[in-house]
Amino acid sequence: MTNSKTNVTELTEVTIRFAGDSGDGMQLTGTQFSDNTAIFGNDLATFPDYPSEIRAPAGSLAGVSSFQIQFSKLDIHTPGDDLNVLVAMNPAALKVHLGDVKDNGTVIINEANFTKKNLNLAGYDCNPLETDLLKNFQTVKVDMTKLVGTATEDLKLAPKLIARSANMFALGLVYWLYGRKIDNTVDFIQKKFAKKPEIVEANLRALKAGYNYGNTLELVKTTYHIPKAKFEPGCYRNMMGNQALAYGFMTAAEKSGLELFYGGYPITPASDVLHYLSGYKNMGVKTFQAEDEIAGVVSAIGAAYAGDLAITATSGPGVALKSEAIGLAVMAELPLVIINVQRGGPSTGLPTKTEQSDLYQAVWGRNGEAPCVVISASTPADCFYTAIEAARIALKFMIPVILLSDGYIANGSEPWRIPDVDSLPEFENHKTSDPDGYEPFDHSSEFLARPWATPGTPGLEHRIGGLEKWDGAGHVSYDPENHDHMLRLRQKKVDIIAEEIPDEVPYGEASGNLLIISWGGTMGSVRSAVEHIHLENKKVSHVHLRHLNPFPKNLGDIIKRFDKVLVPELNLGQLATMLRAKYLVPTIQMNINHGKPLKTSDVLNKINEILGE
Amino acid sequence: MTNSKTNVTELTEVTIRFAGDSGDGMQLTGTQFSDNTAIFGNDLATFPDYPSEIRAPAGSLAGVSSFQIQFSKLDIHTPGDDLNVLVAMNPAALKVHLGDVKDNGTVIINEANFTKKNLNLAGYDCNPLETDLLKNFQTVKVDMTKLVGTATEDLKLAPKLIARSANMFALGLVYWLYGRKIDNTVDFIQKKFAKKPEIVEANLRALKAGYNYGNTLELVKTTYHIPKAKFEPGCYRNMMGNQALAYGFMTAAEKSGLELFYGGYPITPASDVLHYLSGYKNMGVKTFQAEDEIAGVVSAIGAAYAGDLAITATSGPGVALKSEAIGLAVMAELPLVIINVQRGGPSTGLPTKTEQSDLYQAVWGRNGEAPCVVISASTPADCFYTAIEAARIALKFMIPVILLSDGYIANGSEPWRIPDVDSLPEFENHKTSDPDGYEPFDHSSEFLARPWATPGTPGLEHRIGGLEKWDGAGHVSYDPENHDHMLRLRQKKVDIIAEEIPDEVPYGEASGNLLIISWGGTMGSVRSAVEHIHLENKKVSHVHLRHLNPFPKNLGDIIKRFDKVLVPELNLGQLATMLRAKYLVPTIQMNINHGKPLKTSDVLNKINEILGE
Amino acid sequence: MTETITQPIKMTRKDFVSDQEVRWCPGCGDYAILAQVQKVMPELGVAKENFLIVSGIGCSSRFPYYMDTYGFHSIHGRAPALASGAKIANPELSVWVVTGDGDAMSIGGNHLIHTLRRNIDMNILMFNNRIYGLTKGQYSPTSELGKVTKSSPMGSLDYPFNPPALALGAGGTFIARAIDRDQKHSMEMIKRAHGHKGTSFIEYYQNCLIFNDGTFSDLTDKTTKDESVLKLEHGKPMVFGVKNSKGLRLVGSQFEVIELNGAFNIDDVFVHNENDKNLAMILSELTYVDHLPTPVGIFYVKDEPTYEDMVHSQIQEAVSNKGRGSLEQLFKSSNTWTVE
Amino acid sequence: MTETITQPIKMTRKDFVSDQEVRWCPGCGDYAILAQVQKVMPELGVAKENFLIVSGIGCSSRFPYYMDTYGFHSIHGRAPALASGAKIANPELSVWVVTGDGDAMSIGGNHLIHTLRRNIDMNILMFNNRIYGLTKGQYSPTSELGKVTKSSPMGSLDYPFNPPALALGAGGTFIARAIDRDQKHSMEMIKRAHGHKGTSFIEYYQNCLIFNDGTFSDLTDKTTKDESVLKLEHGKPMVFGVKNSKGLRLVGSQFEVIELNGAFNIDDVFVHNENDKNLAMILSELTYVDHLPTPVGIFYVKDEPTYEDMVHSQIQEAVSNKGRGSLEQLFKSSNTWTVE
Ligand SMILES: Cc1ncc(C[n+]2csc(CCOP(=O)(O)OP(=O)(O)O)c2C)c(N)n1
Ligand SMILES: Cc1ncc(C[n+]2csc(CCOP(=O)(O)OP(=O)(O)O)c2C)c(N)n1
Ligand code: SF4
Ligand code: SF4
Ligand SMILES: [Mg+2]
Ligand SMILES: [Mg+2]
Repeated sequence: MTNSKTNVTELTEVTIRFAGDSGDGMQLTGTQFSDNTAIFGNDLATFPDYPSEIRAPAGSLAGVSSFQIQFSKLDIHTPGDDLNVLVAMNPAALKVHLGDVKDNGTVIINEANFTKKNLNLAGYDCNPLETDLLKNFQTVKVDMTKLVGTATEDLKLAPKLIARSANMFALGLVYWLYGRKIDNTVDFIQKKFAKKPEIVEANLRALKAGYNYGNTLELVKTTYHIPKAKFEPGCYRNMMGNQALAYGFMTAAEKSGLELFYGGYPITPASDVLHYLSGYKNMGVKTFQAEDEIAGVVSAIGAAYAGDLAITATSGPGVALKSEAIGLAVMAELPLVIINVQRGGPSTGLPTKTEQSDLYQAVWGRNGEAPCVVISASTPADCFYTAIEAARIALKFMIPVILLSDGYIANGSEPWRIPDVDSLPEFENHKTSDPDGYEPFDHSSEFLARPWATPGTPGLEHRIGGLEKWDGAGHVSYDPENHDHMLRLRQKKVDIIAEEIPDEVPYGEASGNLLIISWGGTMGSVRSAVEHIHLENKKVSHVHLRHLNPFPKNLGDIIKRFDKVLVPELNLGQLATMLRAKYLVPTIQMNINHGKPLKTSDVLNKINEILGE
Repeated sequence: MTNSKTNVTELTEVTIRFAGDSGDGMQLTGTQFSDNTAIFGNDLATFPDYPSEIRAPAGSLAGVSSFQIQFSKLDIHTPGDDLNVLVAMNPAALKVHLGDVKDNGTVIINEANFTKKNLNLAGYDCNPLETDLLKNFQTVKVDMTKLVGTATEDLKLAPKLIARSANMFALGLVYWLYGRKIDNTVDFIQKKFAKKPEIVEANLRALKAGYNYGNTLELVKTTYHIPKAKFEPGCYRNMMGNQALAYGFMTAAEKSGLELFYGGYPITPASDVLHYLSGYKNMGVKTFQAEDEIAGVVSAIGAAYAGDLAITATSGPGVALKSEAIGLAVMAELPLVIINVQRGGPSTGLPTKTEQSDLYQAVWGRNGEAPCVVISASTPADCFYTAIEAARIALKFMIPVILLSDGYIANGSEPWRIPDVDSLPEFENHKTSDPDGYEPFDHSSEFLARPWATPGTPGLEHRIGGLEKWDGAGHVSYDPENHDHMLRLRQKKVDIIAEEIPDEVPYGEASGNLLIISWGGTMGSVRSAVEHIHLENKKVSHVHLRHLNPFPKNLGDIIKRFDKVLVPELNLGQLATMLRAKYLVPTIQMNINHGKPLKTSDVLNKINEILGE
Repeated sequence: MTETITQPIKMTRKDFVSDQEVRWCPGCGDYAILAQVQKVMPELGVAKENFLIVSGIGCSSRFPYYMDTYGFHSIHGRAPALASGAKIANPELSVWVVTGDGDAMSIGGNHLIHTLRRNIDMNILMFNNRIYGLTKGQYSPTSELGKVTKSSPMGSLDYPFNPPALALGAGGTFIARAIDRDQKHSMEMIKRAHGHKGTSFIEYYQNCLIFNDGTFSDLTDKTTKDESVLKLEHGKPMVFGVKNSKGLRLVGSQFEVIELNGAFNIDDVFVHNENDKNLAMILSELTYVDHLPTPVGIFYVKDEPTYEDMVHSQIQEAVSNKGRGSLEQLFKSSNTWTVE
Repeated sequence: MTETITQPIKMTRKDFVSDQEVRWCPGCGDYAILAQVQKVMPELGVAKENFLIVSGIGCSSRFPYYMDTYGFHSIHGRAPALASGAKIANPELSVWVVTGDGDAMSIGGNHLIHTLRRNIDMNILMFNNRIYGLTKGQYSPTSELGKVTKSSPMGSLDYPFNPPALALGAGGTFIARAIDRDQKHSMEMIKRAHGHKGTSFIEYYQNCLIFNDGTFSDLTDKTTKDESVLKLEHGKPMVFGVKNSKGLRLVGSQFEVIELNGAFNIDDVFVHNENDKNLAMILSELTYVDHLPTPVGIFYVKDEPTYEDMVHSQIQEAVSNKGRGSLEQLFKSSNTWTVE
């Protein structure tokens, strides 16, 4: 399909960012590109980045919305650091993102929006298209809006609709640049706007116009080919982090034979968990949009007592509000999952940006000795398995589990190999209906889980609550020895989980000069950096923790086998503090708090700095 | 006054516990005894212990109320471990407390209440006064109720009133036993019940009857004399912990020229701070009993913004609820003191019992990187100075401060040397009214404190809030570098306080075999144990921390000079975790969670165990 | 979705008495209410294991410990939210909330009003002693202005809530008032609350002997109660006073007392209609009016679908429209591609 | 204790415009309200530095950034509590709360009702767009039943709050309703709210163009508004409709529409009395009734001492009874003894 005069260069991987005004449809454009790329067969990872404001003024810096994707013929772990291609639909988008484009990278610009007003709004004194600001880049300037107008002339569309379709022009152009077919997107447009034929037509013409523009005008000398990646055989789809959480919990509910109850209050970036779940009423999911976070978690505690698989999702400020009630769940020894999709703090902080700064809160943020299990997800698709693991632990150990995700993986996406439903494990739980010898706080089972007698079960009537309880019978007790015993017992309930989770196996050699320990959404960047450094035969290994409380039981042994330990985090050193306290190991910290995912190159630089010392 | 046939033995120190039913007036009896003892001139410390239930059934174990006092001719630090004297007004009191009496100690019993019903309620199968349960003790059995009845025969009192006056009989008896005068208590009774002459008379007669009973009946062979302690010259009074907090903050307000605002919601054991403060309207104190803990702290934040010295007090569950708002105060950089009078956790836990388990919460219990200053009080009177220190730091550094007290010191009392008002330091604050170059988040002052421009000041209009702010101008900023900078700046605001607080000086030698590091209400027990061990010339030193975040800057150096570090705490090792994380020092933990103050003897045993290893 | 009757054996009060020692102050009004509930429950035709009693924190909130049913003594103020979760999870349960004026109206006010508006089927018994009992006597949101307590030595400065008015304002569908000392009437109220499908709210006047003794003595003392209590009965004229010698009539938007011996007779008296919300609101305003009697009984009832029934019908509807979802389907619900 | 006027120079709207770029969606109703407030404030006779605007979190809660006054953009739901503290601390301030239907009535419901009952002098402007704007479109506690949103794809199941009814039930002393599009009337409401000493609550209907466009179009569209809006005016008969051709009359406890052209005339129409709480409650019930008009204007006003004034009078009283306390006195306020 490619014009004969254009060369095709094969590349391993490419990073593209679509950027424009919030009204320019960049999220949709990006999602289309990534769906298409996935279906083509590349490995990929995406990172959408919204403005915090609802519709900040059109053309303003605050209103810029972007969507980044890295795709590759190899296994990749992040949406990429620097950009091969930037699509900038207006001056503000150029201003915000140009700094991330690689030297000699491609910058595709919709000239139509480089009006005086927009230049002003973006803070450009003079038009960058007329200066040599772009001289180090391959710049493709197109008046997309005008060309869409021409392509749709006969339809007599409203100028607004024409302007809004420019994103499809850009998408078509990029499809052409990477030798992709447009069929999927054509399908999508037809379905999505089925009820509005005018919009379908406008979008399709724009898409094709963009594609053909590249094809016919010898816009650039080379197009690129990124061969398919080698995937494990199977059926794949794209998966976003919050969606994967919802899927994971629905799976856990089915596999445990329980009904799923979600109680929660909307908050960015966790709200989508509620949105997804509320769409699956036909799977029996009960969603309760509560009046606040407290009612969210407390209703879930009520549902857990009543026998459902109960979860709540929020972000850091919401966890703060829930912390008293989480203590109640600890005391009541009920299965419960609290999801924290972390965002930039403290306080309201940077609500739409990513961060990993709620680990302290998860582990230590309650009154009294109130140990909870804490686990974390590391990629969008991993959210699915982390959700299942959280539910499994909560049910098996009769204990509240805090699941940490973050804004980056919540909204990011990657291909997900759809598991065989039957291969997913069934779940144990401790429901009981046998009054014989029943005691509500009987801890004689292997992992100290108490029996789960739910209201409605004849003969097991009992009372629970937040006051200290007598081990076994479960009645209120002020007995000094019993209190000490129960505090230790609740701590032990967490600690012995370490016996039951798999040992950690470092990526890389079992001993060496440097061990990198990370957790959560930084997984991809760290792993990529370590893969790079392995090419240089350096003795650097990587442990990425899913389990944060308790730690895997062999973590201390692993640490001992390395000269140095580096802990990169998007906070001021929270995991580092935990490791220091537990293993008395000096840690090298790497803390970057830009509200953005960690960059592979930053990790690489840090590794080199340490090894060079 | 003492009967000639009775010997008088001189003792260094004595521990007495008054115990009876909640309705028996044990708190009043104990308070009277300690006031009297204080005025006599002994050093003393007290520990009241209430039942958690409002009026648990009369005679039940749950309804036992007690008041313990240790008094001495020497400097003492605790209300004592084991008892020289137990006054048991009923079988339940005997049952609960007998185990704490020393061998050969004195047990004074009101026989009148050893009825079948009461014995049953206490779970005694047979009357202990008729078995040899008490054979190792000097037992004084008196039918106090009957004797009070006889002494008041002519008054024709209601039997209920007679029974209620038995406590004064017991008090009289104990006064006699320790050669004390009854005048103070006579005064007190006359004032307290001035409006009820019948009660005055009943109580006075009971008091005297008790005193004379001892005097005339040669009840015991010996009475005791505990000589006056050597106090620093000055004017003294008794002081309770929560009272001292109230006094401290009123002092801080006067000394800083600010008005005091208290916003809070009642919770045991913190409510008394509100009760005390609400009684001082004539000192301009504004108390706001809010609808919940959140409104309590948030109203205080509003008052702080408006220019008051603003405080809130609660206990652990309340801090949990406040934690989101404390993050706001961190972000807004406002002066604010959050008092946590700790109680047994987790959740509702043991609400009337003492514990030190909210340290993690204070230091780490918020979303995002939200560092607060954390300090703690160590004795009832020390609460006064800790309150002043909290206010001083909050105002000087424009920062929220968490002040940790606990149920033990909150309700305990000790003599307090009344300071010379003029000698108490004046306070700085950062109020400003100068629009010239004013920026709301100007951090150019020495200790990074921002200016405090309060509403009502012309020309300084500005907006603050919980979103990340641009350093200096203070407007909302999503700038990545600025965010990282501000996170570190807020952390630094806490860290540099270490430069400004005094270096720690260990009690004992500067180096040695064992360093004990403690904090909060365990101060007395640890210090007593160390004093004991010094008598054996052992190289044990003690650091008792007031400042927990930041630590005093020389703490790391001190630690290095000892072979071992012991950290005794009423939790599962929270300070130990902090020390391990910060100094990478192995700690020996001593964790006892009985809902009671630490015992000197337990510390002593632990020291000997460590030294003997 | 109705409570199933699985237990044909006749139960008695004893079946609802737990093995825990009751720990309220001797003479506390809570004892009377406990007895009333224990007497009514066996008669409701609900299997014992289907009762769930949820409470917050306070003297009143110790209630579940004394009932031999499922019980949850939760945290301060949160009982309605916990009960909501339990009821949505298992609509077969007969859910009861026992709470205090502080628990329900101070820290828990938000959950209370939201539960009322959602009309989740549960029975909320709010023991209103107009004081914080458990924390030893601070004024509560229902304490009268000027109340001298530990935290208000010069008198409290908060205007009190009027519980039925608040509950009506929040959209409650069953609002009633009972008095601890009037056993027969209270038991009637409990039964009616149970019978109402939706959130039932009973403001239960309860005497706190220790910290607020006698607040309701006007309404309970033999000598005064006839004059001060107006018993609301559906379809009956609003009469009160010794030998029902007085009545209320509505003039414009205001109630007036009329004496039924001369100029006025029973036909001039306004007839109570428990389904008239406007009337209920006007009646609720009598709570603090000195010269008018205090209404007890049912202010308002309205039948409306409950929240949890709607949740479950949506689920049924979704299943019948789309079929019961499977994981297989779920996983493949978007574009997929296959790698061989 | 009244707001002092220290600034004789005449201020204009511009004096209240901050240097921050306004960041609401183009066409959002918030712009109109901002303009109205900026126009009214210079006329209130309050020195600019004495204005304090407190908000929670939500689109609406960004309001303080755009006002060149003291401002506090606090946390979700807590604005009334923060404003209470500030007002008690400094009663000279003119305190305003700007909040949304989610901020004020969902997470913040408890602070709202408690502030209303305490009657702390502040003006609460609740921008009711019946949706969560900032979090991109979930239903709110004022959304109508059955609303399809991101979190309720099959329709919401919560019955909505009726804000004036809730505020009245909570004991509010100034309850009004305004509409973003009616500038003149809204400015009048703002002025009246300011004039009221105590907590003023204005439910401000506000159009959210993006997530809930047109919810109030009946009340704002030229063609329908006359028929659907009832403007409450104290002492005036309740007429509405094209050329005021209709009126309301009270029959028993219920309102009825009457046509003023035949059988009925203006004298049959009920006259609004903004000091009649019973009337206000009945009027508030019209909010969701299809065949009756929606009242806007002042439902209810009552003069009552404010909380903060009582706080400060207690302080004055204590000082005049006992004398201004000193630390010296305080320290020696119990038994003391001297060691030489
Ligand atoms: C989070 C939290 N805040 C405060 C408390 C302390 N507290 C327990 S019960 C109570 C009020 C009790 O009053 P009410 O609900 O009227 O119950 P009553 O004791 O009068 O029956 C308070 C303030 C608590 N337990 N938890
Ligand atoms: C503790 C907390 N919970 C949740 C949120 C998320 N949140 C922010 S604003 C909002 C609701 C906004 O709705 P509304 O108050 O009606 O304001 P609007 O945006 O419609 O003006 C929510 C749920 C938050 N910021 N903080
Ligand atoms: S304090 Fe009052 S409410 Fe509580 S148990 Fe005692 S009498 Fe009852
Ligand atoms: S989302 Fe709605 S309320 Fe928010 S700014 Fe946009 S139009 Fe206004
Ligand atoms: Mg109460
Ligand atoms: Mg809204």
